[in-house]
Amino acid sequence: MSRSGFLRLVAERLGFLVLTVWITTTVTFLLFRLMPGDPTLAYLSPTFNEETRTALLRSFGLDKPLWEQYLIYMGRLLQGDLGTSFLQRVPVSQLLADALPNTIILTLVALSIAYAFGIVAGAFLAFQRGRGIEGFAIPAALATRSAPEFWLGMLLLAGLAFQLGWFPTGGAVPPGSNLGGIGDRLASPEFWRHLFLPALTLVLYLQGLPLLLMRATMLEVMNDEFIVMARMKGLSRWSIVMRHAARNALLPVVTAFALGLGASVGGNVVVETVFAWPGVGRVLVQAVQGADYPVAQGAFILISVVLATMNTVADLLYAALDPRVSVGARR
Amino acid sequence: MRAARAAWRFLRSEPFAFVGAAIYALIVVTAIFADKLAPHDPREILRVGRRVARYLPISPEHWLGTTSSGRDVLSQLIWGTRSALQVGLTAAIVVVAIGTLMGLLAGYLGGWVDKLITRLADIVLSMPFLPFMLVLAALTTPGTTVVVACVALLLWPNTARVIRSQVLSLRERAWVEAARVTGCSNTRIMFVHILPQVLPLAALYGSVAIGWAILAEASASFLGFGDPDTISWGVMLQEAYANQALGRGAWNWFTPPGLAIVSMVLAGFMISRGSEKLLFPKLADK
Amino acid sequence: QPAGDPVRTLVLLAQPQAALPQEYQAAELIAAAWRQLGLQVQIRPLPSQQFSQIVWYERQRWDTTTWQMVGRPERSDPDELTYNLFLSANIANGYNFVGYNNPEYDRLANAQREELDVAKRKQLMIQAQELVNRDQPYGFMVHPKNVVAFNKNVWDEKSIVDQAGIGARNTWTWLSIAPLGAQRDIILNSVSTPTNLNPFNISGAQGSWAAEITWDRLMRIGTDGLPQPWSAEAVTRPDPLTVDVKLRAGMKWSDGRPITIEDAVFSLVAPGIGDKSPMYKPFVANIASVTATGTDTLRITLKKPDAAFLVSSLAKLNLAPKHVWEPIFQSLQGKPETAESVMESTPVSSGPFRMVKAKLNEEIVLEANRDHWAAPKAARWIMRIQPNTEAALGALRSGEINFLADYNGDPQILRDIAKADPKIKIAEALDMGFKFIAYNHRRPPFNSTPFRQALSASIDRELLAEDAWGGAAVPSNSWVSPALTFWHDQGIEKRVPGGNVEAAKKILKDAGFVLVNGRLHYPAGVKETTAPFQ
Amino acid sequence: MSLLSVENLQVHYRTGAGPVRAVDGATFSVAAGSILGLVGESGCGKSTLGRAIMGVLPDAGRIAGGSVVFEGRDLVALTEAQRREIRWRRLSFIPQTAMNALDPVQRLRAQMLEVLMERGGLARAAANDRAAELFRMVGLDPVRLADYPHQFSGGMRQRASIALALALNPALVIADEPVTALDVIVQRQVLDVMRDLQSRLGLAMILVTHDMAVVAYACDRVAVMYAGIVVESGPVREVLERPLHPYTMGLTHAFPDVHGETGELVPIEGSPPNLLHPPTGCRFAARCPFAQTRCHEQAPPAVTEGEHMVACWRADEASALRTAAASPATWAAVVPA
Amino acid sequence: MSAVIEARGLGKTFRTGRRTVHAVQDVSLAVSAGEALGIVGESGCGKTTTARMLLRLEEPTAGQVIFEGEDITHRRAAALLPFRARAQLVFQNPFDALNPRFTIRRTLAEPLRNFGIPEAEHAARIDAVMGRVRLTPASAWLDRFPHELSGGQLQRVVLARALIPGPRLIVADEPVSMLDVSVRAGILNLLRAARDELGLAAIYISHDLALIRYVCERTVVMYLGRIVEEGPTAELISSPRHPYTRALVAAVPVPRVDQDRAALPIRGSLSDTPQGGTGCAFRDRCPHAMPRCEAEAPALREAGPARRVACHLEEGAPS
Ligand SMILES: Nc1ncnc2c1ncn2[C@@H]1O[C@H](COP(=O)(O)OP(=O)(O)OP(=O)(O)O)[C@@H](O)[C@H]1O
Ligand SMILES: Nc1ncnc2c1ncn2[C@@H]1O[C@H](COP(=O)(O)OP(=O)(O)OP(=O)(O)O)[C@@H](O)[C@H]1O
Ligand SMILES: [Mg+2]
Ligand SMILES: [Mg+2]
Repeated sequence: MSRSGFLRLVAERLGFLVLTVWITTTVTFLLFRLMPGDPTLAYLSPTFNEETRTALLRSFGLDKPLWEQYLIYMGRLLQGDLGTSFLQRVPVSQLLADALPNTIILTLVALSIAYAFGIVAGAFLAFQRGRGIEGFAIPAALATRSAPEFWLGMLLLAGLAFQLGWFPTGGAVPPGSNLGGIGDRLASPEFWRHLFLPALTLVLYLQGLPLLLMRATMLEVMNDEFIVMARMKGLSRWSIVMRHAARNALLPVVTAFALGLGASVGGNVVVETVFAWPGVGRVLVQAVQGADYPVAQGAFILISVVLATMNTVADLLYAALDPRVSVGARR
Repeated sequence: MRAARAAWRFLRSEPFAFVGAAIYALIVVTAIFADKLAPHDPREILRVGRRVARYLPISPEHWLGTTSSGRDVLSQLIWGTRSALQVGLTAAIVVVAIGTLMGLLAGYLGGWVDKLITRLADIVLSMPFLPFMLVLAALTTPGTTVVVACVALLLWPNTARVIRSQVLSLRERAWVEAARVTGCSNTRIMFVHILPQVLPLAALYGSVAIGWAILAEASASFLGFGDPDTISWGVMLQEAYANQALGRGAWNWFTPPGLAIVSMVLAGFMISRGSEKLLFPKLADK
Repeated sequence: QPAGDPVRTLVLLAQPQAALPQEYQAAELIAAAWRQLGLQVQIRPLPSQQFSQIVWYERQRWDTTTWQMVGRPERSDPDELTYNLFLSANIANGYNFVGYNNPEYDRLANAQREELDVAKRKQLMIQAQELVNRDQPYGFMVHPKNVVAFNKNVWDEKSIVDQAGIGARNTWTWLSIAPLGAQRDIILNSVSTPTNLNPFNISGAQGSWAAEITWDRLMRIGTDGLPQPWSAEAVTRPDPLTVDVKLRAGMKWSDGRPITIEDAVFSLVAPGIGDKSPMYKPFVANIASVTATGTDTLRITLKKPDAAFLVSSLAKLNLAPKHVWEPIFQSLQGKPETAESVMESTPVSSGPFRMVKAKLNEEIVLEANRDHWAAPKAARWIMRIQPNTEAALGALRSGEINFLADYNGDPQILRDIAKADPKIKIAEALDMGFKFIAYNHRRPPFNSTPFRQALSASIDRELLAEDAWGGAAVPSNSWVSPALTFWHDQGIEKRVPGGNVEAAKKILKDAGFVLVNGRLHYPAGVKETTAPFQ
Repeated sequence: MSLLSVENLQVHYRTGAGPVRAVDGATFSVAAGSILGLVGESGCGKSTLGRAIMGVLPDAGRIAGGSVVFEGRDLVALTEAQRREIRWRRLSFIPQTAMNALDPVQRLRAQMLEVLMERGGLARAAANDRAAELFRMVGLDPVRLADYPHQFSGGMRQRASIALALALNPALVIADEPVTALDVIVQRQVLDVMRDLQSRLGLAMILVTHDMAVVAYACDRVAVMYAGIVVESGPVREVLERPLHPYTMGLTHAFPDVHGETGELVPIEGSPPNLLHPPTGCRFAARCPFAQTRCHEQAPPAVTEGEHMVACWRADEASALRTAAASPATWAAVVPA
Repeated sequence: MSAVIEARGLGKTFRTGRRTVHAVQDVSLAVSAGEALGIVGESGCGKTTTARMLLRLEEPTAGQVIFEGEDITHRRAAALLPFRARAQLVFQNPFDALNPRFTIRRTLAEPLRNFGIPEAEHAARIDAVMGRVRLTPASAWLDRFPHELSGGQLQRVVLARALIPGPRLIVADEPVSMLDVSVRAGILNLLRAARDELGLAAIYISHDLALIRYVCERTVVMYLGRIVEEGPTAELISSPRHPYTRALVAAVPVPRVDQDRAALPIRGSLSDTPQGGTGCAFRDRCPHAMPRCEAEAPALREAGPARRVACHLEEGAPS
C-alpha cells in the first residue's frame, strides 16, 4: 500500500474514532442521567435530611439543567476530569488510574499466553485435521470457551487456592506490600503469583478463539494455490509453513488479538470480581451496584475508549499487514 | 422437506454438528416436559418438620440435593432449561433477524445505507458488552429482558458484518443481476433470492448467539443483575455462589448448573464448528 | 359473613439475593407465612438503587419492604433511632418513611431527648418500646449477630475486646490486640470498598473502621456502650444546655504540631460553616456556640437540651488540624465541591494509627502511631478489599488475612471451618442493628393496626434467625437491641406471637377481615381503592 | 531420448463416494527443447497430470500406477527429499491463475529472492541481479519487483510467474493453462515470450490448454486428453490436419476460424463421463457419432503409427470418419443421455 | 429500418476513491431488429459497461439510451418493467447465472411472474422455450437444480430464461467463454437460430473476433472506452483500418499450423496506457503514432459504406 494511502486511512480511522468516542460518551451521559434514583440515596441514614441532600446534590452538580450538565461534563471530560465519585468521594480519574494498569497487565498477559498457545496449538491441529486428536482437542478448546468465566474461576480458586493453598485467594499484591508502582509490581514474583489464577482463568477462556481461528485460516491458507506453488518450488517445509502459510494465516489472528484486547478490558469484569483483582472492571461493577454513577460512567467511558481504540488499531493493523486491503475491490 | 433431508445428511456426516444438535434436542425435550420430569416444584421451600430443608446432600429423594433455601437442585436444573431456551432462542432470533436484515440492506443496497449501517455497527462494536449490560440492568429492571436486549443491541453487528460480506459477494453473482434483468424488484431480490442463501450462515451465528446469551445471563446473574424470579442456571449459580456452596463443599449445587451452561454453549459452538465445511467450502475438497 | 373487596396482591420489595441473601430468604419465608393468611404476596427484588429510590422518594407507591438499620458506635445511645424512625415530623421527608403517626409516641420521643436523668429517660424509652410493640409499625425480624473470626496463632485471644452491640471488630480491639509472634500486622478483610478518608467525611461502614483509629475524637464510645472521654481529659455538663471540655495535654498532630484548644474548637464548628460538610452538619446543628475558655478548656452551648449529645456529637466529630483545614474550607467557598471529597496526600491526623497508603479498591494500610498516648500493640493495620466472601474465607484459612472482620456469609460455614482449623477462632456478638419489614401505613390495609399485628404475628422470627440467618441472629421486636442491655425492654420479643398463623388469623377475624375461599377480604363495606404496586 | 516420458500414469483422488480416477492411463513424452501441448476439456485431468509430475498432489490424491521418467529417473519412485531436489531446479511450473499462485503478502522481489537464494544458492546481491535480469527477460520493468502481486495486471502476473519459473534454469517447465485467463493480445504476447525463451534457452515445456488454436500457434507436439486418458498424440501438424480420434476431429470443427469459411460450427453434444464411475469401454463412446458396440464394451488400446499415437477402435477408418465428421448432421445424430 | 436500441454519446465515469475511470466515452451505436452487432476489444475496454448501460443495469453518466424510439435513459426502476421484458441478457458464466436454490422451472417462471404473465400460460411457455433451446423433453429437466446440469445445459437454460419473456433485444456478454470448447458451438448455433427465427436485435460481446465473426454481421471495435472502428464483420477482418483492429485481428490464434507468427503490430499493454490527455488513447501502443496523435484525439468518422474509423491515418483516405 502506498504510504500516503495508509496515512489517509490512519487519518480517516482516527477521525472516526473521535466520532465514536464522542457518540459513546454522549450516549453514556444520557444513559446515566436516566438512571433511576438519585445519588444522595447512598447516604440514607436517620440523620439525613433535606438540607444535607440539597448540599450533596449541589456538590454533584446535579442541580443544573441537563444541557448545562452535559456541557460541563464534556468540557471536563476534555480535560481528563471525570468528576468525583458519589460514594467514595475521590476523583474518578484517580480510581481509574489506579485500576487501569492492573487491568491492562492482566489482560495483556492472559491474552498473550492465550494467543501464543492458541496459535501454536491451532497450527498444529490444522496439520492434524481428520486425525483422532481433533476429536478430543477441539471439543476441549470449545468447552473451556463455553464455561462461564466466574464458574471456571471459582472452581480454580476452590481447587488451587482454598484446597491446595498454592496461590493467593485474591488481590494483586500481598497485604501491606510497598508495591505501588507498576514497575515495582512487574518486578515482584509475588505479583505474578497473584496474577496466576485470574490469568489462568482468562487464558482458559480466551485460548479457544485464536486456536480455532488459527486452525481455520491455516487450513484455508494451506489449500491456497501459492502454498502448492511453494511446495513445487521445493522450498523446505519450514519455509512454507513459517514464511508463507503462517504469515498469511496470522493476519486475522493478529487482528483478533487487538480486538480481543479491547474486548477483554471490558470483559474481565467477572474475573476481576472473583479474584478481587483491583482493575477497571471491578471498579465498574462496584460502581454500578452502588449507583455511583460518576465512577460507573468514567469506567464505562474508559472501557469504551480502549475498546474503540483497539478496534481502530485492529483495522489499521490489518491494513498495515495486508498489502491487499487498500486496493478498492472492483465491484 | 428437501432442507430437512439435507440437514439430516449434513448432521450424519459431521460428528461435531451431530453432538451439538443432540444436546440441543435433549435440552428442548427437557424444557418441554420440565413439569413432568422435575420431581419437585423448583420454587417450593421444602421443609423438614418446621425447619427449612437446607443443604440436603445427594439422596434418592433429592438426586442433586437441596439448596440453602431448601429447594430441590435437580428440579431447578430441569426447569432451568426453559429459561435457557427462552433466553437463548429469543436472543438468537433477535440477533439473527436484526443482523441479517442489516447485513442484507448494507450489502445489497450499498451506498449511504451501507455506510450508515457499517458505521453504526462500528460504533455499537465499541460498546463493551458486559459493562453495557450491567449499566442497562441497573437502569431498568434486571432480568432476562435486559440480557436479551443487550445481546440484540450489541451482537447484531457481528452477524451483520458476516452477512454483509456474504451478500456483497452474492450480489456480484450473475444470478442476482439475472433476477434484475428478469424484472425482480430490489425487495424481491433481497428477500426471495438472496436471503435464502445467507440464512444457513445466519443460523450458525444464531447458534453462537444462543451461547452468548446464556453466558451473558449467567454473568449478569453472577454479578447480581439476574432476575431472581426466574429459575435459570445463571441464577442458580449465583445463589450457590452467594450462599457459599463451594465453601460448604456443596458441589452437588455448584457444579451441575455450570456444566449445563457449558454443554448448551458448547452445543452451539459444535454446530458452527461442524459447519466449517459450509463456511470454508474449500475444506470440503480436502 | 359479609365481606368487603378482596385485598389486592401485596408486593414485598426486597433487595436482590445477590446483595443480601439472608434478607431475601427471610422475605421468601415471610411471604410464605402471609400467604397462609389468605393474602396474595409477590416478592419483587429491586437493585438497591431503585429500591431506595422507591421506598424513599415514592412513599405513596409501595406496600411493604425489607429494610435494615445497622449498628454504629454512636447508636449505642438509642436517641438517634428513637427520634428519627417514628416521629411524625419525619413522615414527609425524614426517616419515618413508613408514615407511622402517633402523638403519644411523639411526646415520649421528645421527652426522652430532653431528660438528662438516665433512670427517668430509661422509663420513657421502655414506654416507647411498649407503644411500638402495640402498634407494630414495623414487622421486626431479627437482630443479627456479628460474626468475626481471627487467627489465634497470630493474636492473643485474650486481647480481643467485645464492644456492646458492635462485637469484636472495634476500635478497642485494634488498640489492644496483641501479637503472639513475629507477625504484628493486623490484616483484615472488607467486602466492599471504603470511601475517601478525611475527618469531614463519614466513610461508610468499612471506611469508618479506619477513620476511627486515624482521627481522635473528644470522646469515644466505650466497650460498655457509654461515652467516655478520649482526647478530652474530662467532660462535664453543668446544666442541660452547657458542656465543658478539658483537653488532654501533650497531644500532637502527625506533622509534629501540638493539638491546641483552637484545633478542638475548629473541629466542633467547622462542619457547621456553610454547607461544606453536609454529612456532619446535622451533628453540630444543635450547637449554639463553642468558645475556648482557657488554653486547654472549651465550653459548648446547646440550642436545645439533648440527652445524647455526648454520644452523637462529641464521640462522633473528628479532631481536625485547624492549620490544614481552615485554608481548605476557605478555598472551597463559592465552589460546588464539599470538604468531604478533599483528599490529602498524607493526611494530618492524631489518632493511634496513621495512614500510609489508601488504594481504595485494593487495600488501606495504616501504621501504629508510637507517640500516641494510647499506642496500639500491633504494628500495622491493613484492610484488604475482597468482595468475594468465599475468597475471604480462603484467605483466612491460608493466613493471607488474620482477622476476618467483614463477614456476611453463612455463619455455619465459618463455625465448621473453625472446628476443623484450630488456628481459627470465632467471635460472635449481638449487633445493635436490626432487620425488619416496613409496612407502608399510607396504603390500606397497612393503616389498620390489627392487620399489621396479624402480619407481624405470623412472622416466625425463630425460623428466620435459624434458617435465614443460620443461627447468627436473635428474634427482634424493638429497634433497641438486647445488646444495649440498659435501654432494651427485656422480653419484648416474647410479647408478640411469633410464627403463629392461627393467632394472626384470629386477630384478622376479630378486626372484621374475612376469608373467602382462602382469600382474605377487607371487612364488610370496605372497598379496595389502592392500586397495586407496579 | 526424451526429456520426460510419462507411461500409463494413473492418479486417483480419494473421496467420500469412492476413488475418482482423474488420470487413468496417460502416456506421452516431451523431447528436450520442445513444446508439448496438452489439450482437453475442463475436468479431464490436465492439472492433475501436471501436479502429479511435479509431485505435489493434494492429500487426497495419489499416483496409483505408471511411471514418470524425467532425465532418466522415475520420479514416482523417488523419495520426497530427492524429488524436492529436482523441483524448480530441473522442473518448474507456471500456474493458471497467477494471482492465487503468488503469495499475496510478499513483494515480488521477496518471492524471487526466496527461490534464488534458498533453492538457487545465490548470494543476495547476485540474486537481486538475477531477479532483475529475469524480469527484463519476460518484458517487465525490474522496478516492479518492489510491487505486490495485486498491483500487477493479469498479463504482468503471468509474466512474473514465468520469470519465477525460469529462475533456476530448469530443463522443463509445466505451464498449466498460462494464457486461458488472458485476452487475445496479451495471450499472444505471453505465448511469444514463451516461444522466444524456448528457442533461446532450449527450454522444454508442457503447455496445458483447452484451445487448439493456442496449440497450433505455439507447440511442436500435442497430446489430446479425454476423461483422464490421452486419446491421441503426435506432432501438431499431424494431429491437426489428420486427426485420428473422433474427439479430436470434433474439436477441430467446434472452433470458429477468424479467416476460414463461416459454415455452421459442429458441437459435440453431451459432456464428459463422471470419473467416479467411468464407463467400461471407450470413454468417448457416449458422445461419439461413430461408436460401435465394441466401443461401449472394451477400452481401445493405444496404437502408434510413426510419431502419431491414438486410442480408438476405428483408427484405421480415420480418413472416412474425418469426412463424415465435417458434416454437422453426423454429430447432431448423437443424443447423449 | 428503425433501430430497436440506440446509444447516443453514451459515457460512464467511475469514481473509486480518488481515482476516476472513464470506462466508456462517447459510444454511439444502433441495432435493428434481426441484426446482430458484435462488440470486440481488449479486456477492460468497456464492453461490459456499455452493454450494462444499454440494459439500464448501470447508470450512464453521459448520453442517452433509446429503446424502440423511447428515451429510457432516466426511467425509474419501477417504470422500467416493460423495457426489462423486452431487453434481455445472456450471461457469460452459466455456472453462476442461475440461482442455485431455484429449480429450472422456478428460474423460468420467475420472469413470467415478474412480467405479469398469467399463471395459466406459464407451463406452455416454459415448454416452448425449452424446446427452442433443445432441452427436451422439458419434464426431464424442469425439476432439476442447476448443480445437476452441465455447463452447456446451464447455458441453454440461461438462454431460455432470456427468451421466455419474448424480448426484442438480446445482449450476450461473452456467452461461451466459460464453456468447454466442445459445447461452445452448440450455444453459438442456438444464438444464431434464435436471432434468425425470432427476428431479434442482438448484441454479442467478446474479445474473440473469430467468434464474433461467426454470429455477427456488423462489429464495433472498442479501445479504452471508445469505439475506434465499426463495419461489417467480414470486411473489418479482411481489411482492418484502425491500427488497433489490425493488431487484434493478427492476435487471434487460428487452429492451423501455418500461420503468421510475426510480432504483433502493437506495443506495451493496456495497463501501461496513460488515461486522459488530449491525444489518441492508442498513441503509446501504436506503431504509426505521429506527433498529431499526441495533440489531438481522432474523431470517429465515416470511412466508406457502413464503416467508421477513428484514426488520423484514415483522414483523407478515400471514403
Ligand atoms: N482433490 C480432489 N478430490 C477429488 N477429485 C478431484 C480433486 N481434484 C480434482 N478432482 C477431479 O479430478 C478430475 C480432474 O481434475 P483436474 O483439475 O486435473 O482437471 P483439468 O483438466 O485441469 O480441468 P480444468 O480445465 O477445469 O482446469 C476432475 O473430474 C476433478 O473433479
Ligand atoms: N464498478 C466499477 N467501479 C470502478 N471501475 C469500474 C467498474 N466497473 C468497471 N470499471 C472499469 O471500467 C473499465 C471497463 O470495464 P468493463 O468491465 O466494461 O470492461 P470489459 O471490456 O467488459 O472487460 P472484460 O473483457 O475484462 O470483461 C475497466 O477499466 C474497469 O476496471
Ligand atoms: Mg486445470
Ligand atoms: Mg466484460
